[in-house]
Amino acid sequence: MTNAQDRSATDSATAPAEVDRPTGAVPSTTAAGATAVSAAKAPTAVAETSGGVVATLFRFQSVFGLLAVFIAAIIFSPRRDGEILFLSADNLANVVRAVSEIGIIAVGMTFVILIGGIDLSVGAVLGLAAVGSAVLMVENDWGFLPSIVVVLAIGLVFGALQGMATAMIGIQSFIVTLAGLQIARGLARIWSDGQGVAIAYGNGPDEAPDSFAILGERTFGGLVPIPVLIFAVVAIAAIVFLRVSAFSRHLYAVGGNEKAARLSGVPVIRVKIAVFAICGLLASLAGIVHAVQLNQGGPNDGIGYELDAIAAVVIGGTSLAGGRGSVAGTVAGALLLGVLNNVLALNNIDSNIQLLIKGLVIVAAAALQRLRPAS
Amino acid sequence: MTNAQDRSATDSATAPAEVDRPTGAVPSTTAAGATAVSAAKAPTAVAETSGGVVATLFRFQSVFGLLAVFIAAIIFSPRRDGEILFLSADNLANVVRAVSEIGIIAVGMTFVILIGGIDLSVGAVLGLAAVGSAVLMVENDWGFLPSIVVVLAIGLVFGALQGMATAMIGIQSFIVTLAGLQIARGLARIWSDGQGVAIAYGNGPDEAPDSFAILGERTFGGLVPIPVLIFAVVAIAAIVFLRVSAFSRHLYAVGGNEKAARLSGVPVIRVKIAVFAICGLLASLAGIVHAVQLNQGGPNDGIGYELDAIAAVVIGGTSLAGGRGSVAGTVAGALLLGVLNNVLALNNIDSNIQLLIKGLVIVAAAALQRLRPAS
Amino acid sequence: MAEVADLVRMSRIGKRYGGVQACREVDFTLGAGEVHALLGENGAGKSTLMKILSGDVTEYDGQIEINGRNVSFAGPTDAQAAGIAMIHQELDLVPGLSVADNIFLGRELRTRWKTVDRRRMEREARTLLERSGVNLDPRRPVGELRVGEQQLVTIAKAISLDARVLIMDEPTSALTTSEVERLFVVIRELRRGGVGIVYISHRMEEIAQVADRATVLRNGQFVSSFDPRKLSTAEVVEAMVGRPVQTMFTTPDAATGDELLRVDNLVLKPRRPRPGRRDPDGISLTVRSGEIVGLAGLLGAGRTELLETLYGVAPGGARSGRIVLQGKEIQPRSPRHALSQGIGFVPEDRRTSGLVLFHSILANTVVSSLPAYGRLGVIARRMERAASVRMADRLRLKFGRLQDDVGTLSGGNQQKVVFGRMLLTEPRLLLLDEPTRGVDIGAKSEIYRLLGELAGQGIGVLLASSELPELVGVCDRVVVLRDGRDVASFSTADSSEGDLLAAAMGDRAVFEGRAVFEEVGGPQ
Amino acid sequence: GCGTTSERTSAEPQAGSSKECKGADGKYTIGMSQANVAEPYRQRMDDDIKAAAKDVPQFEVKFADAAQDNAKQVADVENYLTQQIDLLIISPNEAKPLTAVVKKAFDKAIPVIVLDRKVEGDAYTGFIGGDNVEIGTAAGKFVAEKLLPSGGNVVEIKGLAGATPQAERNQGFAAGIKPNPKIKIIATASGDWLREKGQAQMDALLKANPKIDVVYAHNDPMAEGAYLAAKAVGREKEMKFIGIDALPIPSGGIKAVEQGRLSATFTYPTNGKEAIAAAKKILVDCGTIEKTQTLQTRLIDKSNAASIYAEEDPTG
Ligand SMILES: Nc1ncnc2c1ncn2[C@@H]1O[C@H](COP(=O)(O)OP(=O)(O)OP(=O)(O)O)[C@@H](O)[C@H]1O
Ligand SMILES: Nc1ncnc2c1ncn2[C@@H]1O[C@H](COP(=O)(O)OP(=O)(O)OP(=O)(O)O)[C@@H](O)[C@H]1O
Ligand SMILES: O[C@@H]1[C@@H](O)[C@H](O)OC[C@H]1O
Ligand SMILES: [Mg+2]
Ligand SMILES: [Mg+2]
Repeated sequence: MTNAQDRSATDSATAPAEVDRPTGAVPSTTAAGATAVSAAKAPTAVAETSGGVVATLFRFQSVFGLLAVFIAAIIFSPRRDGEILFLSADNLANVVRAVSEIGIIAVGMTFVILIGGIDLSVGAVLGLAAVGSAVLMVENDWGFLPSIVVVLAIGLVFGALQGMATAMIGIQSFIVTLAGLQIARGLARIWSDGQGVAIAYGNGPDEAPDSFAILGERTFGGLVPIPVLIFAVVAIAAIVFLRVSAFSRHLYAVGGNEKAARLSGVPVIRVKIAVFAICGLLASLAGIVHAVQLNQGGPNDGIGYELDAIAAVVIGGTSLAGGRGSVAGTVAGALLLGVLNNVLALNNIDSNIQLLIKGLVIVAAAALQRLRPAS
Repeated sequence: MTNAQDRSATDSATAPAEVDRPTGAVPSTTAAGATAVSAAKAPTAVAETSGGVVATLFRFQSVFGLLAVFIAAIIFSPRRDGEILFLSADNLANVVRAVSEIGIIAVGMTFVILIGGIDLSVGAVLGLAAVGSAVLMVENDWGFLPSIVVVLAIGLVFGALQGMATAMIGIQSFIVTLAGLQIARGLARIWSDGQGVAIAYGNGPDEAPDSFAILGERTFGGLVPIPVLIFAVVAIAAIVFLRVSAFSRHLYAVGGNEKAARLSGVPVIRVKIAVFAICGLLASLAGIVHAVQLNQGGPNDGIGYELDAIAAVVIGGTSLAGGRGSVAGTVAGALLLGVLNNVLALNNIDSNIQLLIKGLVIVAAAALQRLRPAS
Repeated sequence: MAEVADLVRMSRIGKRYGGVQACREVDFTLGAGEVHALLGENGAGKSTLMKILSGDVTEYDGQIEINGRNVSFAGPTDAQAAGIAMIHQELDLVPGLSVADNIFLGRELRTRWKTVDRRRMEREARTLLERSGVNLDPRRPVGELRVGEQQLVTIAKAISLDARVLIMDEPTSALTTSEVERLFVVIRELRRGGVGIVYISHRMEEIAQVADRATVLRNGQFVSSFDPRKLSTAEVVEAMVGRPVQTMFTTPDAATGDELLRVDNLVLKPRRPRPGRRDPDGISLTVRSGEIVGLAGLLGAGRTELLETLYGVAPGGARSGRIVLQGKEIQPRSPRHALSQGIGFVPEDRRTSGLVLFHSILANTVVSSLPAYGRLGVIARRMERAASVRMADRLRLKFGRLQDDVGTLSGGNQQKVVFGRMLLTEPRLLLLDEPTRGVDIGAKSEIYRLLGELAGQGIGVLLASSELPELVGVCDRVVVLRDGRDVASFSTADSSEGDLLAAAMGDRAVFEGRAVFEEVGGPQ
Repeated sequence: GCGTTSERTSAEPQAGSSKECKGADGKYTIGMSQANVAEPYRQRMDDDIKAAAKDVPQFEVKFADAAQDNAKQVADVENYLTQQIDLLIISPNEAKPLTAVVKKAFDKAIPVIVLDRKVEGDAYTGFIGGDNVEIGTAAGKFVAEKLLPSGGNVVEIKGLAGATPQAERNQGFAAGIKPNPKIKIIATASGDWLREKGQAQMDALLKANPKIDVVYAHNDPMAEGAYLAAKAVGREKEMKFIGIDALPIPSGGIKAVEQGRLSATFTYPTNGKEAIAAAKKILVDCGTIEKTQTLQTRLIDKSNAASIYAEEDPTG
């Protein structure tokens, strides 16, 4: 049938690249449209021509902003004896370490935003988890593993409860998690008696086990901080998970069109609860990382982190309306913010001017993402 | 036609209440959905029976939460000599005064959320406006009117610029206004040299005109604070505006179905810019009120107000997805938060426990709104 | 015909979407007082051509003349100012606004004080609605309305524009026969008033009834133009598809087997009733395996609600009566539960209830059957791809690549995706709600062929449709619903469309319905 | 010009000893890591440092704002290390979380001057700060002896829950009023250091408590907010307001005392001037400084407000 042949021939020659295509939902995009156009009788197999370099590039356009900021950072970095300070190994390690907590949170936040929700409680849950790990290990003298497990479980359950309130009662997640923020913050303050709980290491009472300290160290020749490693593992696990799991399809479907998802047999309520639980879990993991890095669990830790995390997600190209976005984008978004902070600090820009510059760069980065190749 | 009659009879017995119905947009729903099944030729006019008390009540169900909290406040209010302290006239005035700034902001926020956007910059714009009015009147010795006009214009323009970035470049408003937040905060700090600018009144240099002080006073026998009056005027104006203006239809349309709005000839971009401009204007008005109430314009004023304002809007039943909601609901939401804060403070509840209680009450209030009358 | 006074003259119109050439050098004219039908398969470019004319699509090749003057619209408002109005195929209404507000959106009536004149808008809306044949309270939010009612609202809206050119893109796809007849009365009135009308529809029987001229597009190109009253449906269809197509819908009468579904006096009393919903109020019916049972009824008879109840998506409330599937009583709780029982459902409104438009064809096709393509929650890509390709083949889906957004498909092809998704779940019982809404005749016959095939494999089908020819042609038996009750059951072997209509309307209405037929009975 | 108590822990090695001191001929970059600039007190600290450094031509001072986040402050210090500053001044958001990174700097032979809040251990060159327990005690004594010698009702508006000065000022105050058992703290509320929070909390406290004699706020902005609330219901004359900080700026506590809104405030020295003096001693004079330098608080009341304001004139 000539119709069909015409059509498909044209198709393969051009790049249809819908910019915001959910990378997770449509995973196998290595090959261009290799589908048999089936018209009437004889389905015609079409050669798999590549969707074009441009298309591929633009699938990763959240990386564009990062790249631009990275290059700007190199150009504007202060130098000493010809060395570009920004590029020095330990500075780069610092950059990533500094975003590792926000990054871990932002991965969970990506899940929540993908289903069209939002989680404002992550910063408070981080604080609660930081307090929890300090109190359990230092004051209650618990061991490393039980403490970690309990703290992670707290985050998981807290998130799941919020998920239930959203999914089962149908309250907007913004409200549920705004309330959750206050509750978690209140619990953190009560648990810690309102004071930061200092963490010292050793075998004595009132000391945390040395095994915990390791989480804050550096590895690979003292270069890579373990928190960076944890962030990397979380991010990669999330990316793989979103690519291969059936669950991820459900997640994207719920965010894309909840009604259609439900009618397709997606267990919408279960998906929502699971997603909020994952987000809570990751927030509490970030809290553990926070505590070990600062040797303290403070009840006010993580205030305002939710906005940073959401910013990373959105700069990473995930739509707040749900259904489109990717963890890879989020990682790029978090790194962009980290690089920006770092290069502004290295140049000792006045903190007020920094606010202006950051604002403008964020808008510019987002605007850059709106660009599409002309057809 | 028995069909039709049957149908409407059933209808009027029950409440049609679609929970999120925009009160502003569909104002006169006193009569139940009198629909006739249209068969062949003779459409049957159906008597418009009243939708019943329940229906009317449930149109205002965002008020339910407020009512419940109000009653709880009366019950839990401390008493003195049999007097219910919470209910005393000056306490009620205080309650409203305390929410007047958030309330004014939340009205503007309602507009933004109705078109499916969000404005995170309002707290920072409030700070900028507070600083602006203080600096202009005190340090630059400007008169009352020019200062106010310039400050309001700054808010308006700032909002409009954000609106343009969203509407014309198409960046998500969350990102635009997150950047706007930082920019406004930076500007406020730069303008004030980082310190609060104290406002003293009089005719001398370095003194603000007495006419400004009046904005902070009370009227009606010293009972009603002027800020409350301003809030009331803003709220009523917004409610009336949403009821009678064509613009409001456009606004709901943009939020409800942007494509349909565009196809109907609604000037979508103009509507968006106008809405953000209004929101900025109201935020700067709140900043003026803030400055006069605290006799100071501080660069850090209004930090975090955006979340409170959004909370008021969402508790008031407006959907973050846009297209549904009302200013009346927002006012109820703001008052709910105010009453809650007040009764907790009156009872001198420990601040950490307050956080827990607030969180739980907010969820409960939101859950209450999801309830519908059983048939 | 209207060579002298062409109202609209479109010449050499071309439009590309990425790799898809939606229109290619199309010429199209419309005269005053003419009803010009635009025909073609799904994806032929009909909507695109008309979106160009109505100012919705602004980047295209070619020229448009209105009344002999070259025009180029910057947007829909411009086109409206030039007297061109369009009823869009996808119902573009604002759910939160009232019917009246929707009708006058962008052109609100004002009082002396420039405020919105709500009263007058409601009054005029009521008149307009009555004119287009529906008695709706103009104050009701559009989001509450049935699809059919929404379609009538868009018609009223378009009429209110007092346009010289009125484009109707599938205005009747969700309407039942009586509303369609009513609409034709309106169209004739407009035509008498000198309005030029472009009429797009996949319901072939309508074309000969209403159109003065027909133009066929195929693959974005002009194919032919003719007087539809002079050609048979089969000839028209052959022009569209490019080959002869079986247009008489008949599915082989598969030998029906055991009773698959039995519904006994089903009543649902929802906890929170909504206006306009017609929940089951005493429905009994059976479906045997291998049997295709039709559901007929007027707008709001309760067909959709019955299917929703069987699929477990009805609102909560008290349910009485029995639902028996293969001898076992079931209580459908949720779609997931229904699917696990072997019940599949194809909803009526594919855009809001069926698809994630900005997700890929692949993702939309396999979402209901994911566990089948891997183990331990991990998807084997090759398997899901293979399943997806298999289904595309089987349904003769017309598409570019599996990764393309499903929203870029033409309406009929979107419908096939929803359909295919359910087939992949390998159901025993298929509930179909207007499964051919907006589907072209070729694809329809594919779907019917498929239904026949499925029935042959012993699957039972319950098919709700507003198209009487479809019900009579495809189903073995048709159950007629009225006011949420089953009122009649016909074997299609020995009953006609008229019988169904009569039963659907009830006694008195039959008389009126006949009157309508006589009044509009074909063009003079 | 304040009273100073010093203690010397001479056994500790001083940083910078390994480095050669370039003295007056050198150029020095000083990194100042501030916990946040949202609190007037801390903005003032930065301003004082800036002003004092103007007089030392060898110094260039950089500022970083951690915005109340321990983690951000750690990053700020690390960035300073990347830039290889010559001396670090830090006013930590909290003690424990900043200890490690301060030690890291100190171990790199960068002299560290810690302001206002201590870090743990002794891996820093010198600490300059006020004593919040002592300030609280002074405030308590002032109430017990001067304002309410025959007893009365006090309400306390506390700083942000979880902040050390909040706990210490609370604790010190309790000790200060202890000798006078007729003084009762009838209510406490959290004002989060903020003026508007002070106002809102006071609204309710006024309502719930018909007789209030003294309002003790953990800082001046909250005291001012409380004053505004009382004034709104015409009760500002019934009670006295005291605060802490006494910043010599137009919106600060000294002016509020001078203008009669507050009865007293207690200086909480910013140490800015002292920090630069110490830095000069280390870098320019190649000398050593005291390990701990505690600046005493000073009572500001109507009698000395004007003169002290003039003395510490911000525009000077
Ligand atoms: N926005 C779009 N982006 C990409 N492709 C599009 C878009 N709109 C239409 N197309 C493609 O253009 C072609 C023509 O579509 P059009 O909607 O005009 O068909 P149609 O004749 O109206 O079909 P139907 O009868 O199904 O409504 C189709 O192949 C469709 O996939
Ligand atoms: N008031 C309402 N609120 C929400 N949804 C409604 C309401 N009324 C009807 N619906 C939904 O609209 C659809 C029914 O409308 P539809 O257009 O299918 O009617 P119909 O097909 O003409 O009549 P039927 O299918 O009932 O014979 C269902 O999905 C139903 O749930
Ligand atoms: O007002 C000051 C507060 O801002 C700071 O954090 O701690 C000390 C207080 O005096
Ligand atoms: Mg079409
Ligand atoms: Mg239906």
